[in-house]
Amino acid sequence: MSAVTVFGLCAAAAVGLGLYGLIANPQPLRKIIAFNLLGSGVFLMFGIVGRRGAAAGFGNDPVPQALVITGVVVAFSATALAIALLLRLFQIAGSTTLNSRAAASARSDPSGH
Amino acid sequence: MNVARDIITVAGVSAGVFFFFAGTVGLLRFPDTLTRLHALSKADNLGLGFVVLGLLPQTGGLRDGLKLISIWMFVLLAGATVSQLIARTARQSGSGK
Amino acid sequence: MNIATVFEIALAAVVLGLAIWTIAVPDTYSATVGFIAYGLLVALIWVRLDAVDVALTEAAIGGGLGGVLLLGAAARLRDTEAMTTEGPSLIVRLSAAILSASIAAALAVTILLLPDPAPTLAPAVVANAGATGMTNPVTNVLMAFRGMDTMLEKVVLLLAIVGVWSLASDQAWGGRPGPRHQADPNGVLAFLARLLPPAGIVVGIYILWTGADHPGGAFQGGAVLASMWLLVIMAGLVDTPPVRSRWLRLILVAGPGLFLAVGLGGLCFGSAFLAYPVAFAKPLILSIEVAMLLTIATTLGLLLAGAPERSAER
Amino acid sequence: MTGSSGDRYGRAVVAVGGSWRTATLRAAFFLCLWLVLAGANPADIPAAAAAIAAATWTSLHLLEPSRSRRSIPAIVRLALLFLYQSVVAGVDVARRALDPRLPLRPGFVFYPTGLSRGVRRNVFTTLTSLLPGTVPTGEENGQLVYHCLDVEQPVVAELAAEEAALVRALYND
Repeated sequence: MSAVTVFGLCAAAAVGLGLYGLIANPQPLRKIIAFNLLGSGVFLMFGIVGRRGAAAGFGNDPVPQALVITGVVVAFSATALAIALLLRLFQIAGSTTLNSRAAASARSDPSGH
Repeated sequence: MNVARDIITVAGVSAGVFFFFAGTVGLLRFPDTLTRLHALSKADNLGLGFVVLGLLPQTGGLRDGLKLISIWMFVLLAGATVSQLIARTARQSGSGK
Repeated sequence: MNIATVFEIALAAVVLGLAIWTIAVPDTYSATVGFIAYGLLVALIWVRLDAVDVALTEAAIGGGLGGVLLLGAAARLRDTEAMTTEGPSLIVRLSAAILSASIAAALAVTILLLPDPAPTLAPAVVANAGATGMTNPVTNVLMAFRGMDTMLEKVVLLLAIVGVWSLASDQAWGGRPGPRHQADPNGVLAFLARLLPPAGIVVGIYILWTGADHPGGAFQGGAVLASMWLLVIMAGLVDTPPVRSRWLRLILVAGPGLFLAVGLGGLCFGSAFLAYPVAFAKPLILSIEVAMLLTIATTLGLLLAGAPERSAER
Repeated sequence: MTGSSGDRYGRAVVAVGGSWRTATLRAAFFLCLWLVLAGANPADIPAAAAAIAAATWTSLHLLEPSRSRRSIPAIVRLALLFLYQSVVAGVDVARRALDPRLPLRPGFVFYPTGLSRGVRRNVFTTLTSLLPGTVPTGEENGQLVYHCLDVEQPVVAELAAEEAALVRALYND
């Protein structure tokens, strides 16, 4: 088994786990973490493709590498925006639930404010 | 000459791995936050020191060696500071007792 | 099976274990810690894949700054965990598991059946490396061959910061982000924040500078500088600047602005948008990178600081 | 970066005095750090100059110049003592961790230090956090509180010896 296979399977599993967490976990912060896990798996896939494209004296194709670097920074800024939204929601509503009925009842009882 | 270098490397890295191992055992066996902190801060710092020492003969020159040593120094500084911060929090929250 | 393969399998197993932990553990704080550890170990995978530039970015931004961001949010939202709503029903979870498993399986099969020989753009990068005078192929791709992506990514950073700032309440509009950190000025955190940042500045600028020829660049250097700034802020030595500050806004647009100006210059005087004149390619790229370093460091720091919460006077 | 937008609003920022000697020493230190990282290369001069200037400026703003005399032989002795102590500390923890009986008698020890609050005390606690069997856990009533793995060890005497060595090396005033 080569490094490409081992880490490729790992990346596929990370995508699957992230997707499951994104759907199945009710807490928004956990959804954000799961989404980051999913993204990390996708980035690793780029790395696998780049590793297989090793040529011309480079151990990894520079083009997917550059795309992943851009992607990591964009993912970070998206995460920061998502967390800022979440914290603002918590500040206003006193809860972080995405369930609209529960949010309405939390608003009428501003215990967390 | 090369053999002597390799022997130093193997000895140093093995000693380092031993201390990392001992630190991890301590982390798992010691009873509370503060004692676990001893295991981490002491054993791991020494382990990293031995790994660096073992790698020194393999470096290309003086500059790479100094680079390794400064990495160790930065880790020491960070480790010492963070262990104090954790220790203070652990004592104040009473979990260390 | 040689020792490298054994190491790789062990690394992949630990990473996978941490990923499962991150998704499965009930406590959000533990999940966050698990994800940080995951991010740092993924950086090791990138090293094994011979992508050191990505490894640096992943460790600095994915593991480090992202970890700080998530930990801060988890700490502030800890109280909501008690009144958490119940999860989706068993049927939803079961179908989610089946969907995720089949997508993971499909991806795994794809990985195993990738075409041979693999397509690659590496020879094209080598063939054109002379156009920029830099020898780090990844920097060449980022700054020249796919410069448009990198410029637009700066715009994304800018949009993200505008989005975060727009979440401020009316009283805090244009004010200072985040809470005022009240650390003990004689404490050990303040001590570290006095000692470390100067060395961090040297390291950050070195990482930017060496990015022309070795792994490194504006992203990685900017992340180091941002973390130093945050350390000083968290130790209470300086406050976050009010976001209405003109200087701050100027720094935030310096990177994309200079990039855009050089790009338009290429359109007017050269052959295409973002076409660097060959004689000045390296100095132009370096000056864009310096502006980008400042912009990235400030943006990352401010993204971590969050929405303005206090008026500028307090 | 660290300074331009933040320092003007800071509280604990000290005024930059005319301490050129300190500035030169620190700039020399950052030059050494740069040379270790990048090597000596004439093409690097602009970046190195920018890095050293920014680092020195930040350093002077964050950390007040110290006026006490330093003694090079005493610093070397302190460094050697420190290295020796950290080896002893690591071996001590490893022995306790691997011993099947887990020989621990943990507890807190109060140590009255003669060092002033702030940087000096922080340097001391950072050094002693690597002493065998002690982790500093903060201050109480002006005394340093140490957590010890074994309270029967002569912890206070060791700490006093370390403090004396530190004062001889750095704070001999």
